[in-house]
Amino acid sequence: MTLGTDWAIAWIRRSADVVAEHRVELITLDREIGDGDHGENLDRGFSAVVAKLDTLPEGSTPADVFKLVATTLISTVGGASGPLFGTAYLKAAGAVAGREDLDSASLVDLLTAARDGVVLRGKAAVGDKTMIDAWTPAVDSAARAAEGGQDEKSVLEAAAQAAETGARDTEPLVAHKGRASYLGERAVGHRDPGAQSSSLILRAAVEVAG
Amino acid sequence: MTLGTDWAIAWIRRSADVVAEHRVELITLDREIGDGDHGENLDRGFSAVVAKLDTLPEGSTPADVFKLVATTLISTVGGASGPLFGTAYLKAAGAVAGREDLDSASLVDLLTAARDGVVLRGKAAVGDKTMIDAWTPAVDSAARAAEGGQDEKSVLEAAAQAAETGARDTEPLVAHKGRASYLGERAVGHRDPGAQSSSLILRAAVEVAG
Amino acid sequence: MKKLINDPKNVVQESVAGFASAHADIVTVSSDPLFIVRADAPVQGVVGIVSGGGSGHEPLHGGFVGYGMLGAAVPGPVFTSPTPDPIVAATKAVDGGAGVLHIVKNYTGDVLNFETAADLAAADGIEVRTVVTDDDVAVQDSLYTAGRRGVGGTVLVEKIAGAAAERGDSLDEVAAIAERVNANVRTMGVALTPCVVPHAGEPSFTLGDDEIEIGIGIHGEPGRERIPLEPADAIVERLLEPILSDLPFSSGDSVLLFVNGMGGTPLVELYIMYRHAVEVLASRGITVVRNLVGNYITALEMQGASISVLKLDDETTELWDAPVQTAALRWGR
Amino acid sequence: MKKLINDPKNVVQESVAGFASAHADIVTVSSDPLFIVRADAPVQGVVGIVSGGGSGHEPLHGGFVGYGMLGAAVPGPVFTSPTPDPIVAATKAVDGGAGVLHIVKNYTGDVLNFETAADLAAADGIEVRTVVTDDDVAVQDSLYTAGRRGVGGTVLVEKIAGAAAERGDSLDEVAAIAERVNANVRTMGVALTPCVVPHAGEPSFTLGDDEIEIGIGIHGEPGRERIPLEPADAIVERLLEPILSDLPFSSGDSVLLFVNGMGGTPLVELYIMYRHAVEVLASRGITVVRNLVGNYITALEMQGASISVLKLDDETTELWDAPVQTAALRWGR
Ligand SMILES: Nc1ncnc2c1ncn2[C@@H]1O[C@H](COP(=O)(O)OP(=O)(O)O)[C@@H](O)[C@H]1O
Ligand SMILES: Nc1ncnc2c1ncn2[C@@H]1O[C@H](COP(=O)(O)OP(=O)(O)O)[C@@H](O)[C@H]1O
Ligand SMILES: [Mg+2]
Ligand SMILES: [Mg+2]
Ligand SMILES: [Mg+2]
Ligand SMILES: [Mg+2]
Repeated sequence: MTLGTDWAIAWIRRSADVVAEHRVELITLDREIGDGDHGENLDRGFSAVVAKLDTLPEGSTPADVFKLVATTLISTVGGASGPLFGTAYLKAAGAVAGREDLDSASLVDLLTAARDGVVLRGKAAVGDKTMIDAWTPAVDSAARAAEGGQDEKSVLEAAAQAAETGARDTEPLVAHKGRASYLGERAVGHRDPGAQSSSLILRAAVEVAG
Repeated sequence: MTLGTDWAIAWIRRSADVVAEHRVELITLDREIGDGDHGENLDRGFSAVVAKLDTLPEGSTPADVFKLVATTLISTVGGASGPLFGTAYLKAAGAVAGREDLDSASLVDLLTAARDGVVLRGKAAVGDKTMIDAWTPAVDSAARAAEGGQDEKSVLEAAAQAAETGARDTEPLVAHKGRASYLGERAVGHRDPGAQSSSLILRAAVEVAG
Repeated sequence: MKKLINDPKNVVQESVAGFASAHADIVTVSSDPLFIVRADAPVQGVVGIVSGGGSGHEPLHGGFVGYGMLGAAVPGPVFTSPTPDPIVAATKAVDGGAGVLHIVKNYTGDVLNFETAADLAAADGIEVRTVVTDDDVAVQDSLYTAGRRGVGGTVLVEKIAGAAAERGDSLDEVAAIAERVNANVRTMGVALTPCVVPHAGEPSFTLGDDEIEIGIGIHGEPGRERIPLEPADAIVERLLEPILSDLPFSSGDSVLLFVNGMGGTPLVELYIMYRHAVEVLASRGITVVRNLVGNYITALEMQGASISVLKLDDETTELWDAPVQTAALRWGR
Repeated sequence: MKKLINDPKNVVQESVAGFASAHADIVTVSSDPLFIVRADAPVQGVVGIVSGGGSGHEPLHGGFVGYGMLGAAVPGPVFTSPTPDPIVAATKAVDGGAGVLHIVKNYTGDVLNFETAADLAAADGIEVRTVVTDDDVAVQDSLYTAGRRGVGGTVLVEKIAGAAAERGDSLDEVAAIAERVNANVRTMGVALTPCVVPHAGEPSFTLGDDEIEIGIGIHGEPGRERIPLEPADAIVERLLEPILSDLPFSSGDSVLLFVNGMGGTPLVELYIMYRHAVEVLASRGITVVRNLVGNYITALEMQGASISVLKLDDETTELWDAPVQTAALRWGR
């Protein structure tokens, strides 16, 4: 059972719902170690994306969906997370360009390209207390699951679980990128909002997978 | 037993002490229905007066004392109460000019002139919820006591008691002069700070009278 | 109370010293008695304008001393009128032979102290005229109160009278212009939070989390009524209503709209209010041809705003546009 | 949360609309995409300068659009960098053939969005240079953080680079001046209270009744350390110490001293700080030859202040003095 355009669209819709539901939680996390807008930023961006999904022409591929998401997020979110998530979806689109159905290996390509896009723009490494701390474990776990022959949903489940653990594990860290880096030791004990939103979005991918 | 320059000086010193002791109370009353500076204003003024008392030449009369108080208050207090109390002492000085010892009738002259000075400048009537609500009953009571043949201390006692009652009786009033007048009904239930300080100052006059 | 101050007793003196040092090209400061005067005072043949009052309303009045506006400003203690002495000294310092105009906000303390000062200056042979500003429509029944207070409109009176003086108008003419501006301006304010007088150390009044105070003056003194918080547009309408009906303003009028912050309200909010005020005025056929938006007459760190509307004529418009060079208001030079 | 706003979603749009209407002689506003541009843009042969960032720092940047300063300002949502689209549109609007300089405060979001915009504008054939301001000495170890933030010094960079552009300097020259100012200015801030982002509705952080936060940025993001409230003079010394040792400044330097309010602090306190800052600098042999005191780069209604010190040379002094005509900064015209 591979995942096609319907899944891609469902994933994005579910992401929008999840971001809206967790808007206040993300704002609160960002207020603690940032500037309190992360939930607002993503909610604004994903609402704009949902409003545009209907404009996708018949026969669009998953890459078309992700490209639309990328340009819309870039042009509506702003802040640090706009260009970062935007680039993630842009690179993800590039990684699966032309494919109509994504198998486990394709999903790993997609996640890897997304993560690499964030690193390209934001230059964060694992341990810097950013969304990379969710994405990199997610990519690694997904790759292991795909190598182990698991199906698409299981690959996504592996990614989501690892992202959730990764987000939680940002709590004891001192930040080295983003606004939280100005806090030094005082960021310790707080979860990174971008890592948390990344894990929510990756969980959404599983929920709508078959 | 008449009251002379020593009494006048003692009255002013005691007034300064009393104002300093009640500084916060007067600030609080003024914060409730004014702008919260009455205690500060009078404390500043009477401190300045005390600092100048030693400059009084040998042989000064009570009128000399009151004139010094008047000019010092006018040039150090500011606000509404500066010119009002200043004028009160100035007119009081005029009323007892040349007299070395003040008897009951002189004290009534003094209080009447002081009150008239405040009315001249501030144009307040009884019931306007101002210091006049302490001064006018004080003048009336003092006059009755003097007519009744009472001694100086008793005249001052009558004035102080009436002023205290008058100050208390400003509580149910709506104000028609000063800052409290902007409050309308909301001034009801609060004592007028200037009436209160006036009663404190009149009480000081008794306390140092032999 | 958290403030960026040292000893509360020294707030005014230290602040004026900083002001003097920052604006030495425009003003000179006398520290005893304390007043702020144009660096080039007295200007021969030009009417000197002196204003003053309690401190805590900055930039009023010191920020308005300079070419084309005030000759001198006399800052009293925080929220307390200055005494006559510095007013007299300031009056002498700006007298360039053409006489001196006192612009006094209608508060009992200010009126009484300036009155005494004017008498003393007159006794020294200086011709003094006084204009008392009383633009605050929040005070409804001025017969049974100390009368309407001088608030936001005072800034406009000072600018326009200052321009008249600078162009060489006589004392009578400058006083008449000041009276005319005061007669044509109405103001109403709102507070969202109280302010804290440094020597008192506690809020001047308390407001609930969802309450605002309509009709405040500039000392945190309570106003007309306390109501639940409303959207900015509704508040603007609530402030404009008594302003527009009082003069009254009418369709076809050209006005100056002044949206003033009370000190703690950010500019972003003042412009939101300005936007809707223009809309409301337009709906009544009133055209905003000049404006001023910012913190010009404040109540320490109070959050809130006031709206002033001034009916303009050709002459007052021209005088508003005339060059001014002060610490807080500057254009044309 | 008490604010003079309507729907929190419309804060920026409504405020910019009010700003546009109040300053129509100086600026024009494009509402979709949202940016503020000089009324006379593009000025042929003059380098266009575009700045921008999250809203909530007013008057920065819109208040600095006009003759002798910015060509355009791009306001994002409150405390959130604008997206590339309006930055590109503003860049095109100010391009008078001499190229465009982007002045960007060093915050990850601003840097990334301006970077994307610069790429897109370049793809459309516009020559774009970028100067990132990072004057905030509160950030100690920039190797392990997102780097020093662009704060108060940005205002000075914009003024001086704007004057260079106005006199006809080339894009390279304007960029070089902007870099030079940024390299010679250091800033440090303090917060007494937090601020409330409208859509968040709650304070960005909490501070105890006697606590202050040293080293804050301009978003209410916590700073270096939290300490008990101190007298203003001690705070001034605490802010100046890292500023003076960082560049370092030395005896004989002539500087511009900028005491900036964070939005909710009254002028009276800023001048108290200014006064002591001049004293401290004088004690080190440093002379304040120019100054700026007021609320120019703010964090909504936050109470607090920042001190910036800029080492001046003859050229930057002359460019500072050059005429400027914007809503928030005006002299010489
Ligand atoms: N350099 C970076 N690399 C990767 N992620 C980053 C970087 N900087 C910030 N982030 C992420 O962005 C999140 C904040 O996003 P958001 O609040 O929307 O933007 P802003 O910080 O501009 O307000 C952080 O929680 C972090 O996960
Ligand atoms: N017109 C007036 N006539 C008499 N007393 C007045 C008048 N106006 C004000 N007062 C008195 O002055 C007191 C306030 O004094 P104070 O607080 O020192 O001055 P201010 O009101 O200028 O702050 C009031 O409580 C009242 O008793
Ligand atoms: Mg954020
Ligand atoms: Mg008072
Ligand atoms: Mg007072
Ligand atoms: Mg942000």
